Formats: sequence, C-alpha cells, structure tokens
Amino acid sequence: MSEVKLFFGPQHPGMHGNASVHLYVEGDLVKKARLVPGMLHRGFEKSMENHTWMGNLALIPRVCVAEPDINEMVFAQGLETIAEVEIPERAHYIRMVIMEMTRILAHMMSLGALASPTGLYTANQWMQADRNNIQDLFEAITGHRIYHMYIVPGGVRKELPQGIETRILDFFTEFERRMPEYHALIFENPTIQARLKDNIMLPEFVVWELGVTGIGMRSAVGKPYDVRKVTPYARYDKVDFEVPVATYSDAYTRSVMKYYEIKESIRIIRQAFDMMPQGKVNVKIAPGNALKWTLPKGQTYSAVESARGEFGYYIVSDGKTQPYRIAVRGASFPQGFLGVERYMPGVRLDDAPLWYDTMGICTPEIDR
Amino acid sequence: MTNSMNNVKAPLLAQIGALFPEVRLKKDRDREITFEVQPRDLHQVLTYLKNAGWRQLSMISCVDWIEDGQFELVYNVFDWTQGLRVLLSMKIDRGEAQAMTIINLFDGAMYYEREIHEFFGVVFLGNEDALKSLFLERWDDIPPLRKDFDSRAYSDKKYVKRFYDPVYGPQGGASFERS
Amino acid sequence: MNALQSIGTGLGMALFGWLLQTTISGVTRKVIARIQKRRGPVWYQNFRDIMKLLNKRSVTHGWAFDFGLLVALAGAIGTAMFMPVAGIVAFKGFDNFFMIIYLAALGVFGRALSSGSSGNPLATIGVMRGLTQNIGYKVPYMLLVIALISYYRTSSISEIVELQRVSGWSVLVMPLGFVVAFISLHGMLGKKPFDTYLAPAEIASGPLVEYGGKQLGILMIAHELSVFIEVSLFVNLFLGGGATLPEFLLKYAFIYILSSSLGAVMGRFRIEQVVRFYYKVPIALTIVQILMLAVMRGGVR
Amino acid sequence: MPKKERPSRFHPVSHTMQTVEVPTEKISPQEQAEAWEKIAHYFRANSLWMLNYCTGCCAIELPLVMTSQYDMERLGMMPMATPRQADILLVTGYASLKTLRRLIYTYEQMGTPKYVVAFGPCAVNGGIYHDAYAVLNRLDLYLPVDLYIAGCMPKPEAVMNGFKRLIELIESGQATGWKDYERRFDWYKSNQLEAVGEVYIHDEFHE
Repeated sequence: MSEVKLFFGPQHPGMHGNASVHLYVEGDLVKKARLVPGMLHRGFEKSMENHTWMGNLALIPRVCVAEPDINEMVFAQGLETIAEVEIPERAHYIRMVIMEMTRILAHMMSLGALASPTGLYTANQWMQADRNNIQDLFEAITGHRIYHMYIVPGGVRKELPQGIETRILDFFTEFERRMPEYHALIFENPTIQARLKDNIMLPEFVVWELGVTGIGMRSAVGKPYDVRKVTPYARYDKVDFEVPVATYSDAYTRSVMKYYEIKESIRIIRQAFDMMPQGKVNVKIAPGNALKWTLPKGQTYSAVESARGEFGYYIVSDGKTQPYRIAVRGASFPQGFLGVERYMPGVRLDDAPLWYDTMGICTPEIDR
Repeated sequence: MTNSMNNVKAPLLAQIGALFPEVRLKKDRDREITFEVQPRDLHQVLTYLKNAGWRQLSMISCVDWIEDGQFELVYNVFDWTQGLRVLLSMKIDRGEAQAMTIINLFDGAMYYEREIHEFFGVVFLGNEDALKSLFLERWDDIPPLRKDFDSRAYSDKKYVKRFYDPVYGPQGGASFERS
Repeated sequence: MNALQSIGTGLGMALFGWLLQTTISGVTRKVIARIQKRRGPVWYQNFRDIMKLLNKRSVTHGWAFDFGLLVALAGAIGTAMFMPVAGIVAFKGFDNFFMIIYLAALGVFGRALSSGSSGNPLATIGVMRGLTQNIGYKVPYMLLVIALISYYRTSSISEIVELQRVSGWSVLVMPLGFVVAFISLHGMLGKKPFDTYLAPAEIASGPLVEYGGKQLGILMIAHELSVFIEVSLFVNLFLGGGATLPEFLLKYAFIYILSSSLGAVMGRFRIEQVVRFYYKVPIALTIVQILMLAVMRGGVR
Repeated sequence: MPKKERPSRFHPVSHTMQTVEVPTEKISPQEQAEAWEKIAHYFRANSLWMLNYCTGCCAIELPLVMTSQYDMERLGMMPMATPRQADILLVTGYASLKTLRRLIYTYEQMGTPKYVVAFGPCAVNGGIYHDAYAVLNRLDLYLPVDLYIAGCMPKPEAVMNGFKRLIELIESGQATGWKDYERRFDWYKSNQLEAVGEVYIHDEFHE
C-alpha cells in the first residue's frame, strides 16, 4: 500500500485540544508526522503587553486550560523576583496546597484521557467524576472552578474559607481509599498493559536532544530532576516528599508515574496544612492602586514544575505599568514539536494518539 | 540559599571571564545568572556551557527594544544537577534582523527559532525550516509581536465588532439583531 | 406450509430480531452506564437514534456507496429470516449453519463495498482491519462449529437445538469450546478489546467515517440485525436455544449484556495484537477441545 | 400531551425568519410534511449527537458534562467521531481564524438538520480576546448560532441547562439556524471569504 496522508486532528476524538498532526501513513506505520499548531493561538504574549500588571491576572490562567494555576504561580513569582518583595509565610503554604491540587487535577485529566486512545472509557468516567469533586473544592476556596486567579503577585488573593481544611483533607482521605480501584482498573488491566508496556519508548538521549522535562525526563533519566527539588520555590524545601523516577520510559511507566505523583501530592497537601502558620496572606508588591502598579526595570525567568514539566515565563519590565514582554515556555513545547516530528514516525497508526497522550502534550500552552 | 549557590557560581564566573573577555555579567540573581554576549561569541559560550553541564535549552525568547533599534535574543540554558540557570542575552540589529542558528548545538532550538521568526521576523541563518509559518495562517501584516504592531488596530480593521445599542427599560438588554 | 407463509414468518422473524436487538442494545447502554456509575439513556434510545438518522439529510458518495448499503441490509434481513428462534423456523429444512454463514457474508461484503467506496482513507483502513479481524475470529469459530456439527451429525440449527434438549447443552459437551466461541463472538460483536476496526480515537470510527443521516440509519438497522444473527446463532448452538420464547430471550440478553459489560472494563488491542491473540489462544483451545471430543467419543465406542 | 405554558426567561435567538403564509385548503403535501416534521422534531431533539471537537478552552468542562457526574447521555446526547454523523457543532469558546476555517469545513460536512451551540462570551463578541489579533469577534457572522451558553467558562450546570434549552428549541421547531444558513448562504459565504479567504488545505510538508 502506498503512502496515505491523514490528518490527525483538529477534529478527531483521539486529539486532546485543538491541534492537528499531519501524518503520512504507509500501511499501519507512521512515516512522517508534524504538528500543526495555531488553532488555539490567541496572541497571549501580545495581549499581555496591552494590560496592566494586575489586569493580566485575568488573562494568564487561560494559557494552559488543564492546569491554570501554574500560570498564576510563575507570574506571581516572577513579579516578586523583579520587585524583590518577600511574601508572607502563610501564603507560601496556601500556594503549595493550590499547586498540588491543580497538579492532581491535571494528572487525573491525563490519566482519564488515556481512555480514548486505549478505549477504556470507564476510567475516564470515574476520573472526571472525581475531578469534579476537586473543582468543587476549588470553587469553595476561590470562587471559580477552572480559572481561579487566586495566586496573585504578593501572596494569595484572600484567606482560606472557614473549615476548608477539613473538607479538603476529608476528600483526599476518601480519594486515597479509592485510588487502588483506579490502579486495578487501569494499570492492572491486561489489555491496557498490552497496549502500554514496551511501547512508545523515550530513551535518555532523546530527552536531552529534545529538551523534554517533567515526567518524560524523570522516567528516562532516573534522577529526581524536578523543579520543586532542583530549585525549590514556595516552601517545597521544607516539606518531605519524593519524586518517582525510572530508567525505562515506556508509555506504561510514564502513566503509572502520574499515579504515584498524585499520591505524593496528597502527602504534600497534608504536610502543608500541618506546617501552615497563621498570619497575613498577601502583601503589596508595589505601593498605590493595584491597577496602577509600576515595577522596577528588570527581567527574570521564573519557572515551576507543572504536571508536564518545567513551565516558565520570561518577564521583562521596563518600569511602566504594563509588562514590556512576557514570553511563555510551554512545558510540552519540545516534545510537541520536535518530538512529534522526529519520534512519532515509526509508531503504528493505532499508537499515534497514545504517543500524543502519554508524552503529556497540552496544546493551549504550545499555541498560547 | 545564595551562599550555597556561590560555590557553583564562582568557578563559572571565573571560567567565563577568563575564556570570553567580551562576555559581561549583567545580572546575578539567586539561581539565575544573566550574561551579555556578542553574536560572534554566542556559539562558543553555548558550547562551553553545554559541556560544563548546562545540557538543557529551556527556551529562546526575543525582546523588541524598539527605541534602541535592537532585538534582544535571550538564550536560556539550565543545569539540572546544580540547579543554576544561565541566560545569555544577545543584541542584534533591528533593521536587518539576522542571527546564526544554534540547532547544531541544541536540536530543540529549531522550533523556538521558527516561532521567533514568525513573531518578530528575525531570520536565523542556517535554519531554513524556520522561514515557514507556524502558528499563523496566511498572515498579512508585520510580525505581530513587534512593538510597532498594534493588536487592537489590527483587530478593529480585520474583524467585525459587535455593536451594542442597549435599550434600558422594561424590554432592556443588548440588541441581538443581526446586521 | 406454503411459500408465502414462510416468507411472512421470515420477515416477521427479521422484524422481531431487529426490535429485540435494538431494545437489548438500549438496555445494555443502561447497564454499561451503571458500570460507569451514571444513569444512562432510556431503554428505547436506540430507536430514537435510528428514527432521527432516517429523518436527516445526507450526502452520498457514488452508487456503490448506496448499493453496498442495500446489499448489507438485504443480506442482514435475508439471514435473519432463516434464524430459528424458540422452535419457530420460517423455512423448514433450510436453517442450515452454512446457509446462514454464507448469507451473513453478504452483509459483510455489502458493508465493505459501501464504506470502501466512500473514498476516505480512514474508512479503507477500517475495512482492512475489519476483514483482518474477521479472518482472526472466523478460523477458531469455524473449526469449533465443524467439530460441533460432526458431533451432532447434522448442520441444521433447529435439529442441533432439538438434540441439545435430549443430551444437554453443548456447553457441557465442549466447555473449552464454549469459551472459544464466546471469545469469537466478542470479536464478532466488535466489543473491546476487539473493536480495533472501529477505534473512534484512532481512525475516527473507521468504516463508519463517511456515513451520516439515512445511510447511517440503514447501517445501524443492518448492524442490529447482524448482531441478532450472531448472538442467536451462539445461543442456539451452545446454550440449547430455547423451548419457549422467554427462555431464549433470557439467554440472549445474558450473553449480549455479559459481552458488552466485559467490553466496558477493557482497553483496545492493536490490530496485530488482535490477530496474534486469536491465532494463539483460541486455536490452541479449539484443537485441545477437538482432541478431547475425539477421545471421549472413542472411549464411548 | 399539552405542555404547560410557562413564561421563559430566555430570549429565543431570532433568526429573522420570515414564515410564509400558506392558504389553507385540504391537506396539502406541505401540511403533511409539516405534520411529519413535528414528529421528526421529537426524534431530533432526543437524540442529539455532538461532534467531538473542542475548539477552545470552554471544552474543559465538557468532559464533566459527558461523564458520570452530569451524564449527558441521559438526554440522549453522545459524542460522535466525525462530522457526518453529528448533529450539533459545539463552538467551545473563542475561535481563532485558523479554527474558523476548520469550523466552516466541519459545519458544511454535517448533514442537515444541524445546530450550532456557542459557549462563552468569546463567541459573542470576542470576550477577553476582543483585541487579540488572531481571534475573531463575532461567530454569528460566519455560522448560524442557535444557542449561546453564557459564562467564562460555563459551569457544567449551565451547559446542561443550555442543552435542555436546545432540546426545547428543537422540539418546538425554533432551532432553525441551518435553514437560515441555506437561505442566506451568499451572505454567510461572503463573510467567510472576507475572513479566511478561499478554500485552502494546509500541508505542513509543502509537497
């Protein structure tokens, strides 16, 4: 059979997000592949330059839809670095709780999204139901389900509501009790193992070649290369947690590592609530009206560990009320572009959606 | 934390100072050092850094300093073992925006360069792929992230806005009549 | 019994089969919904779907597209007419296993022709996968049924049902064979992990990719009918059919819902895994079963 | 069964449809067709297949609507893999120019009757991206929108409510966006041409 051209996306049930991969397929084998992004391109980097520092808060969570809080975190962190302010201790711990909850949310999304390429829709049904519970918690804390705008420069927007601590901890205790069920459904399922194991490899040299970070990197390199460990931000150096690592990176390893990261995140949330001091939750990073803040001149790169890897903003301030330039490093940029181009050829057509899914590619953050 | 990083930073600063006299230290933050490099030094500095442990290119970004008539390209490399980030800032002329590609050093740079070409119009010599459009389809104006491109004016010109004629009162609400 | 009466009974059987299977499909959707901890649609949802599709405008992709569809529908109706259910046989003496298999192949052929001519590469890939998978499950299934026929010394399905009433269900005669036949049935019905030829997330529902509106409605009717044929053939051959209608319905619903429920907690194989699986486990089991049968019968003599 | 009349808080989306008055005689073929249409509307309303295409960020709440917590299948709605099989096109949020091209191709592949549901303020007037260079402002210039669901992003409850409303609209025969598209095809086409230009299939490999 000769080469056939296929469009994998943008309208395709296996494609998460609005992106397209152009494939040339021979028989069942992918010969050439390239990502065609831009369907979600909104011109964020330009829009940010037209808004004030505080006004941008409404804009930034929308960069990555599946995991919005990382955007607020990098933005706030970068501004605090430029303005050289110290935020209250309590805010650090609240931020950690929020960040870990959103990480769990993103991991559950991607584990549920494993359903469509492998056909195990029951996993998705269960996962999404639990995601809804976490989003309800977010709604109680911040007032919104997806875009929270809760982590602001200078701390967090407001104090945690009364009794939310027990509500969160109760939910996660209950969730932990149910986690073996998920493990049995997904990872002990022989059909899923047949699909995932020894399939879609990511060797170490590829990690360095592409610049893959996050779970992809840790599953291949075998070292805890996690921004939370390597350059601790917030108070990640105070809490005790482990980063799952592996040296054999197939689709199964990368998926099961997400499961263990959820466990570690729950551990961090518990510790953060234990260690959380009382006190203020925010300070002003500049004097005056929040909408007329000016920041000193300076530029910095601020990065956090997202569910997919190192997520960063390069922020330039020229001393005015608006950012001069903000550049976004989407965590899945390397594997999304160069990875698809170089390493998706060679997999079977059946595995192309699985490739896209288990490499942890989030289209909105690539497109911006 | 700053103290713990000093034993990493000091040898780096000494080495860079000895090897590349034209490279200037621009900013020294906690875990982030910014150097200013000349275009002719860039490849040597990046090669040195890559061999010294900065194996990952985090990103390349571009800043349009329109008043100085310059583009600033920022190469961002990270060392995962020591946790130290190095930013190399390189100024190029805005009128004839050209830079040498670094895809022979970091393969991952390919698409960052393509993106910068699309958004700023910087031509990367040696990376022919970068001349194709990536995010935008049939773009018909100057590269959008340049400072002299006005996003709002372009939007007003290109897209039909919804005209609101609110009628306040019992029948109130915005008019949703189609034009 | 004159010919007209036979034809009438046959058409009634096809209509009954369609109504039965469409209802059971709706019930199954509810059962799967309960597995997934949700409520699910109403039991007559599939009727609404089909009616809606028949009320929709759609495009055609050439005469072969429509003709193949009619062949598929005609093949499915024709096959269903011959199916004995609970002692009712439309064409006495013609309810032969091979007859049904040949007629059922007409439906498969029609569907392959139709979707192959739609010109969509995904449909072509889907058809290729479907036919590959067909070979995969047909080999163990046919081996098994031939063993069964040689055991009962008849290929008439109603006679096999009668004989089972005397000597016990075929499950007891060939327990391993029952497992193999169930796995094959699972593949025939296209339940996971053997829904590779549909694979919505990979090849965008494969052969169905270009169908919409009336064509999809006709295809759904044909599909329900062919499911009816496959499941009732299985029930007749291995579970002793049914002396009364409720008995038959019970067995039928049990088998179909069991297969669907298993599908709900499984992932999907790749196509080469499907074929490898069928050529390993079921064929080995079938051969063991045939040897056991031969030894048993030899021992009796 | 006569439905209880109840004042609706929603303003029905007007398509400025002109109903043609037919002189009533015996039972004309047109009346027969209308009578059948009423029955058909019931089936259409209760078996809505949506296209599995997430164009923007509002799609993040759609999985919740589809799955156990809200369970869209109760209403007979299912995600479908290809446009040919689908009845509803969900424009979940903003549509960039590049998306609009795909949306138009997709919409025209769907068989009539077909319905468009737009999510969030971005589809109404550009929302938060009203001044962005890549995002168009008004969706209804290019595609006939039957229903808007408000919220950035709409909560699952709002989405379910919107779907219920769409079902009501279809059952009462008010969701006539597709007829409007056929009637004013030239107008829509000229808007589309103005925005995205001629038919153009992008090939990343330039071969």
